Amino acid sequence: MPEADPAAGRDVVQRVGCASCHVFPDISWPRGALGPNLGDFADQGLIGGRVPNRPDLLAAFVRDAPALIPGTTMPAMPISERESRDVAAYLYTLRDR
Amino acid sequence: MWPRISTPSGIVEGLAGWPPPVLDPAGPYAGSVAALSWALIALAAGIFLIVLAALWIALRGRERLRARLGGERAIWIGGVVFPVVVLTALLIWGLTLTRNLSEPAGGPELRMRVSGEMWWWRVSYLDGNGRAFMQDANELHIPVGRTIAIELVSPDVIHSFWVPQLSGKLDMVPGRRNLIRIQADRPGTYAGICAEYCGGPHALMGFLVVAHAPDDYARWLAARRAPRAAPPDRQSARGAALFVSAGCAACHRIAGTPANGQAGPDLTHVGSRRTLGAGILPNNRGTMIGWIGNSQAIKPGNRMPPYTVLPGEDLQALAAYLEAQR
Amino acid sequence: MNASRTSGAVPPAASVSETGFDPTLFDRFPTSGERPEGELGELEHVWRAPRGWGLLTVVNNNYVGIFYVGAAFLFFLLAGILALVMRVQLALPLNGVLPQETYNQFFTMHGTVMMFLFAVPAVEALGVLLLPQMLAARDLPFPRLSAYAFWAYLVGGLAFFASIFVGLAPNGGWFMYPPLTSTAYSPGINADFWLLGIGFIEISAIAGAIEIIVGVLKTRAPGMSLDKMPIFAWAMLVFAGMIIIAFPAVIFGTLALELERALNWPFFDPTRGGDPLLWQHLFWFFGHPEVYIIFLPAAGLVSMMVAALSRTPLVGYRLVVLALVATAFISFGVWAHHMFAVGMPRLSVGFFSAASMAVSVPAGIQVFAWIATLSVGRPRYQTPTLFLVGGLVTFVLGGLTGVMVAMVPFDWQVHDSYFIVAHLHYVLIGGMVFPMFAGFYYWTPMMSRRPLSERLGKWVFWLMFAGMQVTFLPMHLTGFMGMPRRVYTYLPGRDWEITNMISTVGAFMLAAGILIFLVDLIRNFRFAAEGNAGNVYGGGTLEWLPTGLYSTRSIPLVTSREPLWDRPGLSREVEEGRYFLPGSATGNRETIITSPLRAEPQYLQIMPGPSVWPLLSAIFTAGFFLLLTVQAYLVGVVSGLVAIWCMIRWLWETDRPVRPPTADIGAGIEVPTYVTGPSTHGWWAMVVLQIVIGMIFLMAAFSYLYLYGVHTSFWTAPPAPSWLALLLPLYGAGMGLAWLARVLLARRRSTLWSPATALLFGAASLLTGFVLDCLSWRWSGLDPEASGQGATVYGLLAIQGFVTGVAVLIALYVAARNSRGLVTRPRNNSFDLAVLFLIYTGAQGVLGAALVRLFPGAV
Amino acid sequence: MRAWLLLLGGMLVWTIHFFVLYGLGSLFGTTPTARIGTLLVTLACLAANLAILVTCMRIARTADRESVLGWPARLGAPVAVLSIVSVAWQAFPALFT
Repeated sequence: MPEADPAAGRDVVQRVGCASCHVFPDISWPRGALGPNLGDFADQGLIGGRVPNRPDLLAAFVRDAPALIPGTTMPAMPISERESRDVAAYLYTLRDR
Repeated sequence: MWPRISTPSGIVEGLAGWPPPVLDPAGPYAGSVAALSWALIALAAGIFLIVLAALWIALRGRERLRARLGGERAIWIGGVVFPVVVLTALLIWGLTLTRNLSEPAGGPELRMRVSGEMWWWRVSYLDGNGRAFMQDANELHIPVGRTIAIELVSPDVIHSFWVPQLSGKLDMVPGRRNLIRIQADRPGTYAGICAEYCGGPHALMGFLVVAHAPDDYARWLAARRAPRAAPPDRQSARGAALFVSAGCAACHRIAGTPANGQAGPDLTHVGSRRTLGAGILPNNRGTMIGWIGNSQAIKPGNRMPPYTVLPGEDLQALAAYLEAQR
Repeated sequence: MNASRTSGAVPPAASVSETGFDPTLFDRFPTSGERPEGELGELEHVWRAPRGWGLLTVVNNNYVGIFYVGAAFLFFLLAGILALVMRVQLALPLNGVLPQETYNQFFTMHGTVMMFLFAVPAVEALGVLLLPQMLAARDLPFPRLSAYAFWAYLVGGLAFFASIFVGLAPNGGWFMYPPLTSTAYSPGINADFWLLGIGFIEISAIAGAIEIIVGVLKTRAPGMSLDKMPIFAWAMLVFAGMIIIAFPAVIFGTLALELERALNWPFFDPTRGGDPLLWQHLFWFFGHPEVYIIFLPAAGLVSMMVAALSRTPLVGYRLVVLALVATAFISFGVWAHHMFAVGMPRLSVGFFSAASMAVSVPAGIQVFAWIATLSVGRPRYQTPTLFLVGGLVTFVLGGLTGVMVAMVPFDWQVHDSYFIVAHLHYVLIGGMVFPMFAGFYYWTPMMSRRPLSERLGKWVFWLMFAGMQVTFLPMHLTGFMGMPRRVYTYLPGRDWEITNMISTVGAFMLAAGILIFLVDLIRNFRFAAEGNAGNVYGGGTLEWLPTGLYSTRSIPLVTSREPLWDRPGLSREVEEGRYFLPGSATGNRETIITSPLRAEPQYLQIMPGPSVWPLLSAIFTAGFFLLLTVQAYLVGVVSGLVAIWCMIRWLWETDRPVRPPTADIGAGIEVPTYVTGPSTHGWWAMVVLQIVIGMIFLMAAFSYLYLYGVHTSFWTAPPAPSWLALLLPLYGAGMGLAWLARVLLARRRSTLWSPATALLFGAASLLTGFVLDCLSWRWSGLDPEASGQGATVYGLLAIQGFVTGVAVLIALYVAARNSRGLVTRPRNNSFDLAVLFLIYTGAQGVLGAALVRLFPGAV
Repeated sequence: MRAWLLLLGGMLVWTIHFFVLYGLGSLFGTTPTARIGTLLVTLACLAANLAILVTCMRIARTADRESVLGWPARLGAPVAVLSIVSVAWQAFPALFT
């Protein structure tokens, strides 16, 4: 993603506590068990099992998931649009090795 | 790994490592101890250097100096006379300070009660008669410039109440009632933590003290006491119903509703808290859902069971409802 | 000559004799003339060690001592590995190396193993290894007891440690505060494993302490008066005395906690009139002296090595002894400085603050005595010197932070924070671990054909020293930054991650140093009691005499503190048999028993040789506790009974008078070979044991009074005081009959059975008294589960019951010996000791029964 | 026995003083009773220490170096000195706060 910083995205993930629902490979605590493990997120075809895994959609999804997928457990998160792009960039660094 | 370590995570505001909180007091009770600490550090450093110098002389020094050190007289001076003089002075200082710290600073004190429980803090605001007029958890709001006398109790095991910037620590011992005084002289958020090992997730038992300027405090208190509105939207209303039907109310209380459980933290004002899980997570809808859904993955061993069976919409509704409890 | 008669007399100030022994007899040494052929051969034959599997039955201090040191060092390594894993977990915030529950077990085990299975046994082991050599005794006075203590410790310690591999290790922190450790909050058997592990170290520490007290006071080489004792012997004497007073507190504490866990007796439950702080008082009344129990022997080693390496006598010997003695006393007045934050009244905290200041003065005296000694001599920079100086620097820093935390307001801030973690590691590593490593380098040549490597040793030192500082210096800051101890993780954002990462790096440096030490040990350590590398560092004390398994060929006459320096020919003369006991006088293992103040020869002690019974006793004792812990009660009880049987078998062979009744211990000085009464080593040991039991009783009585003071409202009326009219005569009769038995034994007219019968009736009377005592409480309606009063009253009764049981067993044992004609007349040691024990039992019964009925009832 | 009393006398006095003060503090807190009691006990213990010190010094001066009481007395004197300091400190909390 142009002009997005994965490292900043990781900081956002830590700050807002995404890990309280998801497992991230490089965050050792918490390792939330409610949402999907995001260890190989970059290799996934769909977001939330429904939406194509595209950068623009992902950024929108992490900011306001219910708007994109009504009924999802994932709530809207208190982050800015710029931060959502960073987060998306970070998520695309997560690949199964 | 290194570059990431110093990244401020900002999970909880009010946590600062530098300057060290013990030496960066925000009120009189911690202040006099910080002064003592600096004096002790300087004294210890001075004596340590003297001993090192003596050792240097003993091993490498000139004959004449070594002869001075090498006798019983040196032992009497260095090992008896000097320590006795220094220690007598220290003892008197320590005793005087202990007395001053265990007495009221003057002026009317506010009273609170904090109960350390496995592994969170039950907070009660007390009126003039010692009765609780407001319940909360894991967060203490105080006005600056006032002394707060806090009763410390515990219903289960021993915990210890420690806000380094506001005062030293004091244990919460089952069957006893201890009294600690704190005072903040500048507004801010001060981190506290349990300092006595209490099993399981003892490491994750933090809390915050939020000091307001007097006017802000009055406003805050008035807002807290204002009548509570009904759930603002459909989602929250659904959450309110779920709170009772899903069993949350068996352990949690929300004032003005049928929910009156006493086992877990009071959730009357949970939406306004800065943290979840006793000072460990930021408070937003996402973390709230994560916590309700499976807090065991976040704080293993805590007393709240996982609710993975609840569908996403229910979790959303509960979180929305709780977010509105301000 | 009956030595027991003369030793009791009070000597006038100007007297130069303590026992009536004529000091001019000493002028006969060294003797001249040829020693008889074959004398040395017989000595070697008598003291030879069993071979092969028989080595398990060995009791000689050379072997047991080295096993003991090795086992303690093994636990040091194991606990150190735990520490390394914990450091990895803490290197980063929110790290996931150790899950929470495992981490909690790890830090509990690290503390427990380091304190109980490493530090105390290690110094005790050094005592077993070094003391007989330093005192020129042939062995410690109760070699089989040493063997038993060692095996119980090894078997029990290993079983205890194994609990961590199955996730059953204790997790309540090494001081195990209830209520966290009571069944409500620790329902698993993890906490029971802690109580088990501590049980073993209680047994072996007490056994070792008895051994060391009697050894130091009664088996010194002739002429070695108190002022000529090696300073290490002073340190060990003080160490053992402290164990005798301190361990009973933890013995009673663990007993109470186990009774609360197993039988629901509420010693520490505030809802039923118990108090969690009672545990803290009991634990720290033991726990603080414990720190000095570890430090003082190591300080003794330092004093020895500083003098030897500086090639000059210790400056201020008298002041160092003063420091040891003063520390021993004052350290019993500082226990509550671990409790400054529990909310005690400010008078109390000030009170303990004052004592904490006082206890730091003796430490200063020792530090300056060492510096003074270094100034007089010119120490060479060998590995032990480096460890000594490094330890000194480290210890001083720990001592200074110790004075800081003795200041109550300061302690309120840093208590239970990483500042304390730093402080205690500075004191223990600087005060105990570094001196011990210095000792390893210094004394290895005494036990090994090759000394350890000086070249590797420098690496070991610098890595350990630098690692220590890098690990623990930043922790002071971590504490100031607000990090509490015993946290398995921490949140990022407070800069804790920086200091923690530094500490972790340091821990690995420290570990690297220890690893190199192991390499050095493997390459160079070759056990050899004879033909060892010898006096590499030029020490002046008796352990550097040429030795065999029998210790020295002849036992020298001691006329100064560093005999080897002051009498250059001493080694040769000793080797030629020119002093005491140049051979075996009776054909048995034997050593000279001397008087406590001036070490005048009193009699010849016949010592037991190798035996399988101490080993079996230890295994079955361990089995008893282990099986109870895993709740296999029936097998456990059987194992306990077998253990008792093994002990009786072990004792059965002892206390046999030998022919001839007197023996020549050299230069025509004749002493008896069988002596009874208060001057005997057995009598001393029994008195020390009774002090231990008395202290346990005192701790129970303190608990009773303490809980009354805290929760008076729970107290109910005791059984009518008129019960005393029944109980006191019964207890009194038991004591009287025991005393009568001793009188009867001395009278020729009494028949063979009557003294034993009197003893048996005495024991029966004590037993009846105890049973009625119990029944009176049951009938009064007080239940042990009901309240703190119930728990402490029945706790006192449990102690009385245990003592009574032992008394009955002893009476039966002596009666059995009597029936086999093993009880000599007019006096017999086994019989005397049985009488002493019965009298003690009765006295304790009287005090206990009166206390709980008259107070608070009659007040 | 006399030798041990000389040697340990100072510390025995300290022990008695300590536990009597502990008892007084536990029973009477900071009341005037406790303060007066503390003062009296402290004075008595200081006097006892002085007596031990004087005895030790006298014996140390006159006795033969190799006599039974000589060295214990020489050690007992500084023990008593240390005890005087410690006893005085021990009384500070009750007397001055």
